[in-house]
Amino acid sequence: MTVRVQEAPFDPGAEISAFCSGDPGIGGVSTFIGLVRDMHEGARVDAMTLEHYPGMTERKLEEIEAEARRRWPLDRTLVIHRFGRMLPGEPIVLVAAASAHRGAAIDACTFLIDWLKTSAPFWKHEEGPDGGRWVDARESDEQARRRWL
Amino acid sequence: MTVRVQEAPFDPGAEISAFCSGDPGIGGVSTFIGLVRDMHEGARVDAMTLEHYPGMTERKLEEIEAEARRRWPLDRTLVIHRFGRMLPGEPIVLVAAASAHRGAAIDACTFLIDWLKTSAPFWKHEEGPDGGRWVDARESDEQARRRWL
Amino acid sequence: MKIRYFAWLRQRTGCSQEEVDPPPDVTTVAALMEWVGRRHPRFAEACAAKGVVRCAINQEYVERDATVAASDEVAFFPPVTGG
Amino acid sequence: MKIRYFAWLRQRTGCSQEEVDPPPDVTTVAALMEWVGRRHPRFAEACAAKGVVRCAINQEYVERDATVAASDEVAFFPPVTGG
Repeated sequence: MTVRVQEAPFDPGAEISAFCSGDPGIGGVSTFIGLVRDMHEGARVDAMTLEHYPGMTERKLEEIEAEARRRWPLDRTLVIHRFGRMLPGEPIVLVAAASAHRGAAIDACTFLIDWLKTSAPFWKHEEGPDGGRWVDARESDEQARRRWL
Repeated sequence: MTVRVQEAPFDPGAEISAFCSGDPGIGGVSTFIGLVRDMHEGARVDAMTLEHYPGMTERKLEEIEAEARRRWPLDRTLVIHRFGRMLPGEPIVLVAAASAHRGAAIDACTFLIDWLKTSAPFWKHEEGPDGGRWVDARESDEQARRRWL
Repeated sequence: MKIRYFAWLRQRTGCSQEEVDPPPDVTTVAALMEWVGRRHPRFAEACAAKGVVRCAINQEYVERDATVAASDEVAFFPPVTGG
Repeated sequence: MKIRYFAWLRQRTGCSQEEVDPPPDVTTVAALMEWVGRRHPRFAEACAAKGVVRCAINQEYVERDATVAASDEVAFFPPVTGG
């Protein structure tokens, strides 16, 4: 059970290889990686800055992870989320869940990212050719969260 | 769009890092990794050998991947499946799907592994303290497949 | 009382956090938002739009009717957009 | 006609593949399974258990009523367990 909130870039592959290793009871690992896109709603994105609420962010991510572990029999969970400025193509977030069976791993991973999207205090600010703009919350993210209520 | 059926071990992290790189249009990558467990239905597993049907395996995996790409707007897909003898903790299979948005990536990845489990011609043979045994197909895998019909 | 502002609400108040001492009748989030709106007119504008300003007290999400105390850390921010 | 056997069906026939020349009235998978069962009694036992023997012709899954031809590659195997 690990939560990391960091400004530094991370290598999703290296994290996932470590996550998969060392426990032969794990039969399935499900992961999701969110990356900075170079386009958003038809506009070019040159860079993105993620603002967050230090302290509350960690607290919320730990709550989300604890909730996933209450709901599914998980051997391991991992959440890494960056803040600060990043460029298109860079990973923003990695969530991973490991279980003896794939159903639990997949559902827990989907739950983690859906729940994180709507409750971890992060705010995206994009820079593009017309200057900067704050990204609006999406109704589809709220809908994805409600699947788990 | 890549399918690899191979006897050699692979490093899931290295594969995933490469899969995530080089296309800043990708916003979300969903992956599933299946690993050899050291226990199965209460019995110790010392090693597992995957038999397959060369030729038909590749054909079926390519069909599965093509079907995923028909159903969701995917930028990339990847399926790596090993055959031959492997030890607990070793990765057996990696599936990955990349899309602009996370919903498509997650659904496609889940579809790929559910469909693969029930239609790619592989057969697991486990070695344990009481000798070898062929793994039975699971009804839950059929149920997982039927979600996508 | 410490108040923190995030994202574009921070840009509207012009500060990321401030120590304030609201009058004793400011006991709820709703009352505090009104009071803060008088200090920062552009914050009041944002509050007029429904569902746009979220609040946390001591790093837990709360609704408008939650009670605020002088020792609290209160935060105002728009809907979250991480992940 | 080439017939391939996989997993524990292969162990029952004792061979992974064989070239066979069934009589002309063997035109369906069902008829071929009966005919193969006479060559390999332990294959016939497996066929008696419902839903256990799957068939592919030229690497496509088929049902019992599918037509087989002399030029086909036919495969028999138990339900798949990969992934």
